[in-house]
Amino acid sequence: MRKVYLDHAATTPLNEEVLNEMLPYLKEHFGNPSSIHSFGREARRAVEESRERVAAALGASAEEIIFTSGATEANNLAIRGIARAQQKKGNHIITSAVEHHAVYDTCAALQKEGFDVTFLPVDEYGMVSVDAVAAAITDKTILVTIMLANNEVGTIMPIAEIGQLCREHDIIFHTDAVQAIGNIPVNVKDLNVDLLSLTAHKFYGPKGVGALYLRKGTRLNVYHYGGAQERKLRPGTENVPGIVGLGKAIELAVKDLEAKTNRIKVLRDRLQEGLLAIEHTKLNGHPQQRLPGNLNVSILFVEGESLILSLDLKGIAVSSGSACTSGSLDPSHVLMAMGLDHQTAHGSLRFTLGVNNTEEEIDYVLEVLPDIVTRLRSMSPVYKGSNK
Amino acid sequence: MRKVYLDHAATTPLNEEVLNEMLPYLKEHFGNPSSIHSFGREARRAVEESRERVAAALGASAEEIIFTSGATEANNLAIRGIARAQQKKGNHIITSAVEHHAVYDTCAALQKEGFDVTFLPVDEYGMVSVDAVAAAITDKTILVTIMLANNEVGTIMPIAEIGQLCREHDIIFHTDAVQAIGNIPVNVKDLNVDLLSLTAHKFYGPKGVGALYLRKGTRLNVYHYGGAQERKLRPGTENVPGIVGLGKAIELAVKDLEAKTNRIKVLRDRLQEGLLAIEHTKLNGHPQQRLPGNLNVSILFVEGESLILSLDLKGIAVSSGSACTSGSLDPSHVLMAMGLDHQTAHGSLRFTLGVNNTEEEIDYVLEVLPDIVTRLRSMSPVYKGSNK
Amino acid sequence: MYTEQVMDHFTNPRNVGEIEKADGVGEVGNMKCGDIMRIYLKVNDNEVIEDIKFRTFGCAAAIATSSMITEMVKGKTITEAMKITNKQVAAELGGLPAPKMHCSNLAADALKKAIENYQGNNNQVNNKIEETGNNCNRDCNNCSY
Amino acid sequence: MYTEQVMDHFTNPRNVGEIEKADGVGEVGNMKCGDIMRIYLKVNDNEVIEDIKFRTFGCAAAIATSSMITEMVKGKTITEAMKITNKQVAAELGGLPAPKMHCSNLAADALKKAIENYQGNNNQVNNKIEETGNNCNRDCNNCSY
Ligand SMILES: Cc1ncc(COP(=O)(O)O)c(C=O)c1O
Ligand SMILES: Cc1ncc(COP(=O)(O)O)c(C=O)c1O
Repeated sequence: MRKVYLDHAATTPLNEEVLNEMLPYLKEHFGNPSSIHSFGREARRAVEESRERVAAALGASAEEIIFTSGATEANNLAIRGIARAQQKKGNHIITSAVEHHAVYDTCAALQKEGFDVTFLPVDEYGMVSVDAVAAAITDKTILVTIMLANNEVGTIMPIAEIGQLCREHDIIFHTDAVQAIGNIPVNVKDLNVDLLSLTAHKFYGPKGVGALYLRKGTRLNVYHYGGAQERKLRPGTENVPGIVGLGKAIELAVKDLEAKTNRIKVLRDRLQEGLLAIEHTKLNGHPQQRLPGNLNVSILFVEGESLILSLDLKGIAVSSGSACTSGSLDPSHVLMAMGLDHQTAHGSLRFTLGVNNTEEEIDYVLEVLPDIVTRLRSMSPVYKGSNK
Repeated sequence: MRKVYLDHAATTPLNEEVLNEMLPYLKEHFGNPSSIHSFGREARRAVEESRERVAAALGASAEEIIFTSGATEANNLAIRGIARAQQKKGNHIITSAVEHHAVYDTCAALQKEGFDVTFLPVDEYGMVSVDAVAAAITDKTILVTIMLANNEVGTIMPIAEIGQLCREHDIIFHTDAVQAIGNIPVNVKDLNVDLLSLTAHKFYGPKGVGALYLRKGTRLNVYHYGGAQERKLRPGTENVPGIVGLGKAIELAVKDLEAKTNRIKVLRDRLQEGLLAIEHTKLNGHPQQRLPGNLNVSILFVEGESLILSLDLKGIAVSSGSACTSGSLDPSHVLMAMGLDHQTAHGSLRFTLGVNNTEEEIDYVLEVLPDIVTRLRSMSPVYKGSNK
Repeated sequence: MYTEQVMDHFTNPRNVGEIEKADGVGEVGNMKCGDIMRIYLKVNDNEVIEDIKFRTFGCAAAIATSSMITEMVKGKTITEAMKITNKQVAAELGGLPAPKMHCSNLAADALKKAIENYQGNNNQVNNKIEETGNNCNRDCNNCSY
Repeated sequence: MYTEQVMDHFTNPRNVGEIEKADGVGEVGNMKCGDIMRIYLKVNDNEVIEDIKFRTFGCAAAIATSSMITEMVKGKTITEAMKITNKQVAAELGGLPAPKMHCSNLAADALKKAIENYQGNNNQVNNKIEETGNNCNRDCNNCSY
């Protein structure tokens, strides 16, 4: 069967060039980077070269990069590490209502432990306002953590401005840049951030490896104990092939960024136009300030999982703010924070395009989707019929 | 140059069969296991099959296995998770003076946070005694964590007996089994353990992936927040290729265990005999209760790093309780806990043999080492000359 | 994740639709949880379910369980039908993923409500339904990726 | 991790050995930290270092810095030799890994101690050495793997 992958925000295929750079470290260069013999030195060199690459891609310097097992760990390390390091200064943390759970739940856990956390609301497009951040800042604020781009609706936050504000107030600023890398320019200096999280598998790198940018001079508490790896901030034998893959993947991700994303945007807009031509549909997320590959629409009167599975039967892979493998669910906290009603939220579909998608694939989706919608609506107790 | 790798306790080469099972998940089967479409389901199936394999190798059931980024994380999760989950019951933790830093430092950190930690001493062979554990237990003891086999000297601890004792006292028991898997039989039921940590790269699996066995019914506090992966105990997108590799590697590791390790033991004993024939040398670790591939000797009057580098110039990769990439150091806490004096500890060399080593390789080491020792001793201000 | 039977009933649901002038109608679920099932009954003088139809908003499990229960009870008496449990429906489908057992497996409740509606004792039922709605363990809000 | 120069001096150390009836002997380091360096001097009437030898127990950096300093000062006056710093020795070797700069880079201290021993003012020196020993940032006990 024809397969059309439109779920690049969930994960991406590993780039072949990236795999080829990883393979020697999955084969002959298997040493432990902490070993001082030639096997170890070979591995150490690879790890440090990858650190240079990651730093170069972000406009950082190598010693500001800490490798982790992914963005979940990077977010936990960043938020918990700063909260603990700064707790003498204050106990107030500002975040948003639309963060990924790795940020949201970490902040919620700190709230339970006695920190004061402000979860900033967003507008109907999922956007956090700089003014809202400014208004939330108090003398006790030690950390602001706002994502660069939202994973569900693709809305791009005003991170550089929030960063500027935090600098003025001498508050540490972290951003979860997971969805942004390879889709929009990400430069830690331009963004005025002190910490930034990323994970390789979202930009054609391997799963199970990520990084935290930690601006020079920013103190972080350890919360994970073991060997002296990553300056003791992230102990554990390094995932050498993964780290090598991350380095190559980010190098490729930022190359020809504009040309790549312009191409994706054209396809995304074509898909958007076709989808919104279906009756009773609605775009979610910001119409302009949005990741080039993201298209989140609500298809009224039907539920997301049944849409996903129906598309899957046609070989099309997408996701929804409604469904997950663990069963029916409260609809996405992101869509709810944007003010969607339950039905609209439950009917959301997220298409996220990648570098390999083609016009034919988009047209195929637009060909099969209307019938699926019609069929599911015909079963729906809430559908009142066509307007036509 | 001829290369002889004798540092298998640091890390092992990836088995080719293991890599071949991983490759499809580094290529076409790239889905996120949380996705409900076919790409996701394919990945989910692989993760769950690997869980079955890990469980089968350990005599556990699949739902008792939690995948992590390695043993460092598994140890942190186990110890911190149990300490927090049990803190209403008591605040006393028992561990040993020879644990890996992922255990030792985590316990030391808990001590700083107010827990009462007993670091049990060991005998001259690095062995913890069951009686010492029994004597240390109080009403407040909530956790005992003792490693199954020591990474430096290979000493195998009486884990089944300690586990039995903990069961009798209704105390949770964790073991760091990192060095044991693939070297001695490891069955969670026979060992009477409630939690057990492992990491794939020590048994010819990939780096950056490990697992925690958590006995059914044992409550663990989360310390890492994010998605719902691994029953929320270890959130973050699964390292699918790594997990697949872990599953295959452990399946192979426990296969024909006795035959494999008997072969290794013969080579190790040959090396031991040859090394101890050099003047002023001493075996570290238990003469019998020791991992089949481990040989730790002290070569008096010379320092470990210079030995390692000299061997490295001959293509031989070994390690030392003295040296590491981060510079000269206090000698290994393990060797010091065994009562070695500083000089003996600084002169330690660790040879750890693996499945691919040959008799020729051992003979090559025995051929080049004596000259190296003679040369370094001739430079040493503490060497008083040969006895001969 | 779903059995073949679930996928079969999801892709080819039996008895979709409405019955005009139905003898009993029952609806369970709510939009918050993302599952709404409505069942229509035609019951003959011998208290046998002559016809049954459903409309469902929800996931594949919700649709498949709705479809399955209509097949299970067509031709049965309402006394027999009242005995059917959500668990039995899931079993007929070869099982459901664990979380779905508690989430979208409400068809027997909808059927009961329809029968009770036919029997004319609606008040009692409304309470029951509310309860079902609240007990539904829909805690998957952590499942972003 | 080490430069070619370090490896050269480690594998072919210059001036290894002892000087019988040396004019000055200096020793720094201790067994706890795993580095001991001893330097022997032969100084002529013009206060020129005519011969110099060393014995070192320690890592490659310790051996290479010992060897390098003997080359640097042979033929120099003791006044010139006293000015040499540990940093200069490391620089001559093309640099040392960061942690080694603080750990095993003690050769200039050993040389100073040998010169001071030659000059006969040992008491003052002993204190200085103790200090060096304690300041040595040997915190690598976390480096197991
Ligand atoms: C006994 C022991 N425990 C834990 C670890 C940590 O494993 P990892 O570095 O893969 O997290 C190691 C090896 O590094 C070890 O030898
Ligand atoms: C915005 C955002 N943050 C964090 C993560 C977590 O990344 P990982 O699962 O690789 O740890 C994801 C994706 O899963 C994400 O989309």
